[in-house]
Order: sequence, then structure tokens, then C-alpha cells
Amino acid sequence: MLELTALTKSYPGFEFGPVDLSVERGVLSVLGPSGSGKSTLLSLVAGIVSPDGGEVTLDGRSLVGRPLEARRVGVVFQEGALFPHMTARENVEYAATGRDRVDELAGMLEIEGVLDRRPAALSGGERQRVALARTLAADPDTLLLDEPLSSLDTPIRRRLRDQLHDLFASLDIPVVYVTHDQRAATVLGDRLAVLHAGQVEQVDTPDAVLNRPESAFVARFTGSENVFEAGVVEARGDGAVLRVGDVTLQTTARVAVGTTVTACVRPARVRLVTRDAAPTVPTLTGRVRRTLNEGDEYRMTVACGDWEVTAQVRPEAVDRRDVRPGTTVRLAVPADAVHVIATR
Amino acid sequence: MLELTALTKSYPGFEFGPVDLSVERGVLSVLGPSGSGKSTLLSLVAGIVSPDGGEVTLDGRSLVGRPLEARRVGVVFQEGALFPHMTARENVEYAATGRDRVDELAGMLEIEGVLDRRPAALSGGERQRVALARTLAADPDTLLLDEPLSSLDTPIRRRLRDQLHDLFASLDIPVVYVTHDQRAATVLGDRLAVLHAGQVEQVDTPDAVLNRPESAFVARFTGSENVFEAGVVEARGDGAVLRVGDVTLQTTARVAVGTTVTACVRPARVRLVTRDAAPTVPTLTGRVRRTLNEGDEYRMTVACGDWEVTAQVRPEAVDRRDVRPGTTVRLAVPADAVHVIATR
Amino acid sequence: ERLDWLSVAFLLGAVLLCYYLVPLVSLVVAQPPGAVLDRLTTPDVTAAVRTSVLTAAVSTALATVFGLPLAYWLARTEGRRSALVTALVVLPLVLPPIVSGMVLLTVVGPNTLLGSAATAVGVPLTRSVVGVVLAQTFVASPFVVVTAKAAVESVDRSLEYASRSLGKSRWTTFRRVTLPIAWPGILAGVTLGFARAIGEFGATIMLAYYPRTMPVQIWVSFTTRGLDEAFPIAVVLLGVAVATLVVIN
Amino acid sequence: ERLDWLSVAFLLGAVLLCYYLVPLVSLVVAQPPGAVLDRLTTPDVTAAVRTSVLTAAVSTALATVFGLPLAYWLARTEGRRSALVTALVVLPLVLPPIVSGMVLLTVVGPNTLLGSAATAVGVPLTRSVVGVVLAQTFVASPFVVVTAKAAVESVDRSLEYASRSLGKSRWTTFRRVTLPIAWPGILAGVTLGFARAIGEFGATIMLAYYPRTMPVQIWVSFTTRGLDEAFPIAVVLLGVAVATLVVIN
Repeated sequence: MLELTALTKSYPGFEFGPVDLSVERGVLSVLGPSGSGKSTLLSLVAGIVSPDGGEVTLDGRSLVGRPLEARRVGVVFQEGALFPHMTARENVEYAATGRDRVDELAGMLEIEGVLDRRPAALSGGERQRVALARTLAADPDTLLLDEPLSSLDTPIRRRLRDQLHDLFASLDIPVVYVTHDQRAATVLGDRLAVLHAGQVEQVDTPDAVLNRPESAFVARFTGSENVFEAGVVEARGDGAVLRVGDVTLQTTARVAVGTTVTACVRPARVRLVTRDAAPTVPTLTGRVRRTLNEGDEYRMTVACGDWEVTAQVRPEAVDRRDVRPGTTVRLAVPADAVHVIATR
Repeated sequence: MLELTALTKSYPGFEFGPVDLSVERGVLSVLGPSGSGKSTLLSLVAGIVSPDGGEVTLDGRSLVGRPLEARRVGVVFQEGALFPHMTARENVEYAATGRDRVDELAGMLEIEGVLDRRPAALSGGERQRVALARTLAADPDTLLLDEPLSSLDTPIRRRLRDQLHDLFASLDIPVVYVTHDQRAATVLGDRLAVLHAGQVEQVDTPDAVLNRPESAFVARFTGSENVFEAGVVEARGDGAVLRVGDVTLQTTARVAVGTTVTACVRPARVRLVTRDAAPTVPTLTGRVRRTLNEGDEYRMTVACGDWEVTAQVRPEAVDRRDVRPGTTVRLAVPADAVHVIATR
Repeated sequence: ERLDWLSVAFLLGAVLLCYYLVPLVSLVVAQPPGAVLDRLTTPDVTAAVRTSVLTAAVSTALATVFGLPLAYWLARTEGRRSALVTALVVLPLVLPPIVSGMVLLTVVGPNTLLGSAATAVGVPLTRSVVGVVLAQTFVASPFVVVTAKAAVESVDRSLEYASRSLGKSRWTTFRRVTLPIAWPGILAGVTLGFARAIGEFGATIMLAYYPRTMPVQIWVSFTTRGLDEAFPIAVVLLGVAVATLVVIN
Repeated sequence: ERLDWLSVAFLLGAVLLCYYLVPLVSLVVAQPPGAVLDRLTTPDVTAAVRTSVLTAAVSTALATVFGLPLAYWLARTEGRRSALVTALVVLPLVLPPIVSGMVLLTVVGPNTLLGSAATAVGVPLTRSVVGVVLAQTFVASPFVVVTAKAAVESVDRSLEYASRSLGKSRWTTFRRVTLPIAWPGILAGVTLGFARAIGEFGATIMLAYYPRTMPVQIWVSFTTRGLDEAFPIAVVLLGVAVATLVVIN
């Protein structure tokens, strides 16, 4: 188990922490924008920088004050940090205990064919897999990864992401996966910590973080683009009725009448009601402001009165006439999709 | 109109072209992986490098041989290329004809509040908007953009993408938008050119390129992850029946019986048939190998015999029990989703 | 064991630093400041200071005017030709100054075509201020070129492309974009060039034993009247060196 | 107008290049190769070559052994302390060599505590091979330190972190990662240091007029027997300079 307790570090113009986190077996994704302290977190655990305060323990032993080489913390650096003067094989052998281990790892990470190349002759994906093999060859007690997918092209990124997913499942050490990409964080993490301005804003399962964000920042950064202020106009047994401008929304959240709340809705949960559907569910009416064709889905911005809502809809689920800017459309927002972040 | 005719340039180890492309009013997205020649294309049009052969014309006048400053080609460089010793305002004024134009552009691109800052004090998104304002201030006859969104965090990227979409619609000059990101290319381009190894593999509307790719490379790079070889076992009036391993698929493509074809299916078009649904459509049966939770959707890899197919499904559309690895599930692949890339 | 290695390394570095520091301190404390100041005003010393400052200023100006365009060209050109030219610029840098003086003598010496012609029209190229400038420029200008080249190279080329694609000429781009950004590096190069010029000894003594520059005067004082006489000039030159460090940092 | 500016710039650069090139060519062609070769074997010349090669080799070795740890420390440390130490290392670099010779004399000269003590035990620190080495080391070692520092700085620190996080000590990391990658730069620094040491004149002439190194021998030949006698040594030193350029590129 990797445990961070009240960890702090201050830089000119940036305060990191206090941060408390723990990872047992399994993967913790750390998600945050650039400048949120992701690299600092990694550097503190790896031993590249010393904390101003707090504690890092790995399987019970304290890491603070120990040099990098005595920590048994494996790190996969952003661009791989492969030794340029060694072949891929020599890189892995540098860390490995035996030649068998090199071949085993090369097989597992599918790099047998490129072992005799220098890093400069490897593709981005190959580089990252060699870096991963090298790190695992040292048999670390925990594994930290710094955005290993960020510089890769989409198909290769997706493939390596799949491989990482399967690899992580086969490891029984704590893994910390640092990224600014919500998809990668969600896919690879058993748990997800969202970092903002040096602080952990929320730690939970990916589903919980995405669907029940605890701050407006977490909501926006994890894809709940529709964040809004609303007044509670009615309380019901199964939730409440919210009013945003002149639009009424239902929520399953239990909030007191008369309070103002900050709420959010993921665009994927907003449905476009087809022209000929019977009005069985409560719907909003609005005008399409902008429609972006993302390929497998349309991202539509619809003005419902003075509330602007973004919906992400599947092309096959909608009437093509409804996606044109200027068209008046009906939207349905399920009550359980309206998450209340905070009341005041 | 911007027109590239038989444009070629060779480097040691890389041949660009011959490339033919034309952009009237509207946006041409150029999509390709790193090393495909995107930068070369931009450099050739901007005048940073000279072609070995071929022609570039803008509104009828030839650009080849002219220096950069005489081309009236506006370029937004990848990281903005703002002059670090000038404030944002000075950067825009450097190019502008009058002070009014600076204020107008600042208003349009929402950078009024940061005009007195140096580039180092701007966020990534602000930098790109200032760079865009500066480029537009010179009143160019065409606009080239080099991956302006690539280094931004997701929420800011999405917002700038929306702004670019609206801005491009208001310009009446040819725009070339170079990117490795399929979503940005699809959203922003009226047409989409896919570049691979220095060659244009396909140019068409984004919908056509995504749904009817003309090569396996285009298919994979634009998200048709399921690319496979199949035998044509039956021809029908409305298409044909394909066999992949021991799986049978219908397609609307008219292909001759006995031939072997390369075909593809977008994961988003593969449906997971719910447990209690009546078997009205032809379905495949397979075992779930891997399920990745991407937040708003599951990406499932299902082994149907020896054919491995990836499906992208919405959480609300499936039974949660069906997404567990090891489960046997039924998949439906619509005939019009099976696109035949090539016959042989 | 690791500690031992670190200690030894630390010790070695410290010894070298002491080897730099002790003599410098010693120079300053070896003589009472009053005595040094008194000697600063003797005619020999003031003449040498005047000659050195004048010639070094002229040499640095020449090095800058002729060297900046070359530095820009080298920074913005790739390939064999540029590598060869760079090598030619670095050669005077690695050539012993006394050899530099010799090679200059083979061209501008009193018995050469150029030297005798110049003497005939009243501008002797040796044993004259012109000779000092010729020696200093040869030795100091490569510093200006090499440092300015590095400064220009550090300016991202895409900034220049951006400027030109906005319709600005190469000249405007250089003046308003490249030069302001490269300026601190260019200034460092010019300062280094001045320091090198004012301290030049080997080439100068070959070309122009007279009029005496500060380094030559130190040598003359040392050989004719002993070390004491040389102190004031040495302190002045040490001051110039320290000032140079301040400017380039 | 743009063309004019470019032409003027081109011309200025070309003039400077000619100013480097012409004297160098002139040195080589000024004397028939046979005459130069003949004089290469005179006792004065061979003695000077022997002294110079020996002392420069020792100085360079000292500069490397003492300078490398310092270079590594400077490259991997930030902050005020490191900036100050860097300034101290650069100071001998911008100090005129003749002044360097003077400051060394104030510490190791015959009348100083250290100098007289050393002479008493039979190791005179001036007018001796040791004196030459002391002068050359003071002047040449900063080149080694500054160049090696830049070479180490160019090695991405994350490579060192990666190595150490794989369980390797600092020493192993230095030996197997940093050193091999920085090697070309360090070699360039050592080569530059050797070139600087073998060409050293100003400091050497102050500390050790005798035994004569090649630069001092050029000076002696020039003043006593005219320029011709100095040619063979100058050609040798030019050869060393060219060889240096070849190694560092």
C-alpha cells in the first residue's frame, strides 16, 4: 500500500497540498489540468523532490528522506526517458535482474521485434512500452506513470491504453496513473483523484466522480459541461424541482425549497426528443445554436430561454432536420441526470 | 481559392506528395498522424520551405517563389509563436493596420482582459486566441492553423473549438486546419483530407470519410477500429453476406460472390442486444474480453469465434451484467454499418 | 563507499576553486591600496590605460559591425558550408595569440606588400594604434561572432516566420523581433569581446610593442622595474574582468 | 532596399572571414615547406615542443581530474551559490593571461612564502616545468569546467532520475548514463583545454620564461633572430589548433 499523508511542498507562486491519498492494490488515476500539481505529486513520491511536510509510506516503510535508488518506486516518465546510447534491450537489461526477465517482459509488452533498436529509431508507442518494460524489470513495489499516452496518435494511444488496462490488472502493486485526459483516467483507474491548484478535490470511483462531482471544477473538468445555478422551487418525495431562468428541471436530489443550488448535467444524459414522439416525459423547448459533428455523435448547444444547454446525441437517434442551427427542438433531461453539487 | 497542384518535396527519408488539394471558401481539415507530412504541407503553403515541384495558387496568383511576407497567407503556429518581448496588444498591433482593428479582434476573440500581459503570463487558450487575433489583424487571404488545440486541457480545448467553429463560419477566406485529432478535424472541417506518409489518402466531407473510408489506414485513423478481411458468400439484391471466420455479417455493399474484401465497422455502430430483446435482427454471439468504462460509454471488446469486434455502447442502453468480461452477449451489426473498403 | 566518492569529488572541486580564488585575493591584498592608487596616476600607466581603452573600444566596434551579420547568417544557415565557416571563425579562438600575431605579421608586417604600402601613405600597420586594433580584432571578434550566433540560434525560428507571414520584411523582422530577443546574448558577446580585446597580449606584443597597451605595459614594468610597478594596471584589468562578469550575468 | 541591406550584411561578414582566412593561408605559404621542416629539427625547437607537449598534457590532466567533479556539481545545482561559483570559474577565463601570471606570482613567486618553501625542498614553482604547469592549469582549466558543465547540463535530468529510480546509485548513474551521453561535450572541453594550455603565453612568460614552451620560444626567436626562426613552431601550433577543431566537431 502506498500512502500519502498531509504531504505539502511550496514553490514560488504554487502551493502543493496538504494532500492525503492512499492506493492499495489497484490503480489510482490522478486527473488534473496542467499546473495542478500532478508532476509535483509524482516527484514527491519518486523522491525527485523532498516534501516540506507530511509523509509518504510504501507497504508501511517511510520513503521521506530516502534517496530515489532506495525507494523501490518504479516511474514511467512522460517521454519514456530511455537512455539514448543504449538499445531497447540494453535499457531493459540495465534494470533487470536476469536475461530471462528481459525476454519475459519483452514478450508481455510485445517489443521483441525492436529490442535491438536505439530509442531514436522507435515509434512513440514502442518507446513507452520499452520504458514500461524497463521499469517493471527492476521489480518495483509501486508503479507511477506520468502521462504515458499523451504524445501518441489516436489509434496507437487506444491500443496502448488497452494493453495498460490488461497489464495493470495483472500487477499486484499499487499503481498511480497521472494524466490530464479524462477518458484515460476513467478507463485505467479503479479510483480517480481530481487535482486542482495543488489540492485533491475529490477521490472516488470513476463513475462516482463523473456522475456525482463534488465541485464545479470537478464537474467541468470531467465533462459535465452543463454547470448552472438554479433555485429550488418545489420539494417532492423523490427529489425536487429546480428553476433555471424560465426553465424547470427535475432532480432526484433532496434539497430545501428556497435555496439556491449549483447543479450539473452531463451532455450525454440530455436527450433530443424526436419530432413525432408523444410528450410522455417532461421536455424543454429550445432553439439550436450550434451543432458540431464529432463523427459518432453530435454535440449540440441549445438555448432554452436564457439557459444554454449542451447535449451530446447519437446521429442515428435523431432526425437530421433537428440538428440544424435555428431549429426549435425538444430536450429531455432525466431527473437522475441532474446532480446537485452544492447548496447555499 | 487556395489550390495545391502536384506539390512535391523530398527530404532524406521522407517523400511528400505529389499532393493535389483545393479549398474554396470554407474549412479544409487536414488529418494525419505525426510524420505524415502535415507540417510540410503547411510550410510549403506558408513559404517556409520551397517545393521541389508543383504549384500553389491563392485566388489565381502563384505563390511559389514568393517570400513569406508577400504571400498574404496567415499562419497560426502550434504554440502560438507570440513575440515574448511584446504584450498581447503589441503582438496584435504589430500586424494590425489600425487600433480599431485591434479592439475589434480583441472583442471577437474575448481577449480584452489580457491585452496588457506578456505571452508568458497567458494561459494556453489565451495564447492561441491572441495568436489568432494577430494573424487575422494582418487581413490574410487564407488562414492556416497548425494544431492550435493540441496542448490545451479538455474544457478549454472544447471551448476554443466552439469559438473556432463560429469564427470560421464568419470568415470568407479559405481555411486549412491541420490536426492529428479526428474529432477536431471532423467538427471544424467542411471537408476532410487524410494524410498518410506524405500522400492524401482521401478527401471528402467528414461524414463520408468517417463512414466510407477508402483505405484501411483511413478507416483505422478515423476511428473504424474494426477493420477485417472477409469472404463474400452470398450476393443479394440489397447487398451481400460476408463471412469472417465463423461469423456471418450482412452488408449493403454490392460485391461479387467468391471475392475477398477488406471491410470495416465503426464501434459506435455495433449494438449490444439486451438479454430480454426478441431476436428480430440477425445477431452475433460472443464473449466479452475486455470492457473499458470511458465515462459516457463503454468500449467493449467481444470475441465472436475468432473475430474480435469492438463495440462502443451507452451505459444506459445496456444491462450492466452484460459488460463483465467473460459474459456471453449478443451483438447486432446493421448492414449499412458494414463498409467495404476494397475487393480483391 | 558512495559517500567516499562524493567526498573525493567535492574535495577535488574545492581545490580547483581555491586555486582560482587565492591568487585573485592575493593580488588585491598584496599591496596597500594607497600605493596602488598612487602609481595609477604615473604617466606610463595613464598612457597605457588610454591606449587600451581606445583600441579595445574600436576593435569591439569593428568586431560587432562585421561580426553580427556573420553571426546571423551562421545561426540561420545549415549544412556543410555553414559548418566550414563556423570552423574558420573558431580557428582564431583556439589559435595561440602569439601565433595569431605571427600570422598577422606575415600579411601586415613592415616587410610585406600591404605593410610597406600602408607605411608609405603614413598609416603604419605595426608599432601603431592601428596595429593594436588589428591584433585585438583578430583575436576578440570570434568571441563576438560565436556568442552572438548562439544568441540568435536561441530565438525560435517560428517567431521569424510568424513575423514575415504577417507581411513584415526580413529587415523589419530582424530589427523588431530577432534583435530584441537575442539582445542579452549579443550584449554578452560584445562584452566578452571587449574583455578579450583589452586583455590581449600575445598578438599585440608581436604587432605593436609600442604604443603600449595595459598588458604590454605590465610586461615592460615587470621586466624592467619588477612586479610592484605592474600592480596598478593588473588591478584595473581585474576590475574590467569582474565588470564583464557582472554584465554577462 | 531589402536587397541592399542583405548585400551590405553579406559584404561585412565576408570581409571578416577574409581577415581570418588570409593571414592563416599566408602563414602556410610564406615560407617554403622544406625550410620549415629543416628548422623543425633544431635543438631549440625540439626542446620547446617537448616541454610544451609534456606540460600541456599534465595541465590538461589536472584540469580534467579537478574540473570534472566541479563541472558536474555546477551543472546539477541551482541557486545563488552555484551562480557565484560559476562566476569564479569564468573569471580566469575573462582575465587577461598576463594578469593571471601576475596573480599567480603573488602566491607562488620566488619571494613568497609558498615559493621560497618549495624552492628550499627542490621544487621551484617558477622558472621550472612546475611553473609552466601552474600557469597553464590556471588559464586552461576553466575551459574544461565550463564546457563539461554545458555537456552535463545537456543530459536530460529525467534520465538520471530514471536510472536512480531503477535502484542504481548516483555513481553508477554517472558512470553508465551521464558520462557516456555527455562524453562528446566533455571531450570537446578537454581538447579545448589542451589547445589553450599548449598555446598559453602571457601567464607562462611571467611564471616561467624558462624552460621555454613553444609560444615563449616563438617570442624569443622573434626578438632575437627575427620572424623566420619562429615559423616552424607557429606551423606546429596551427596544426594543433586545426586538430582541435576536428576533434570538437
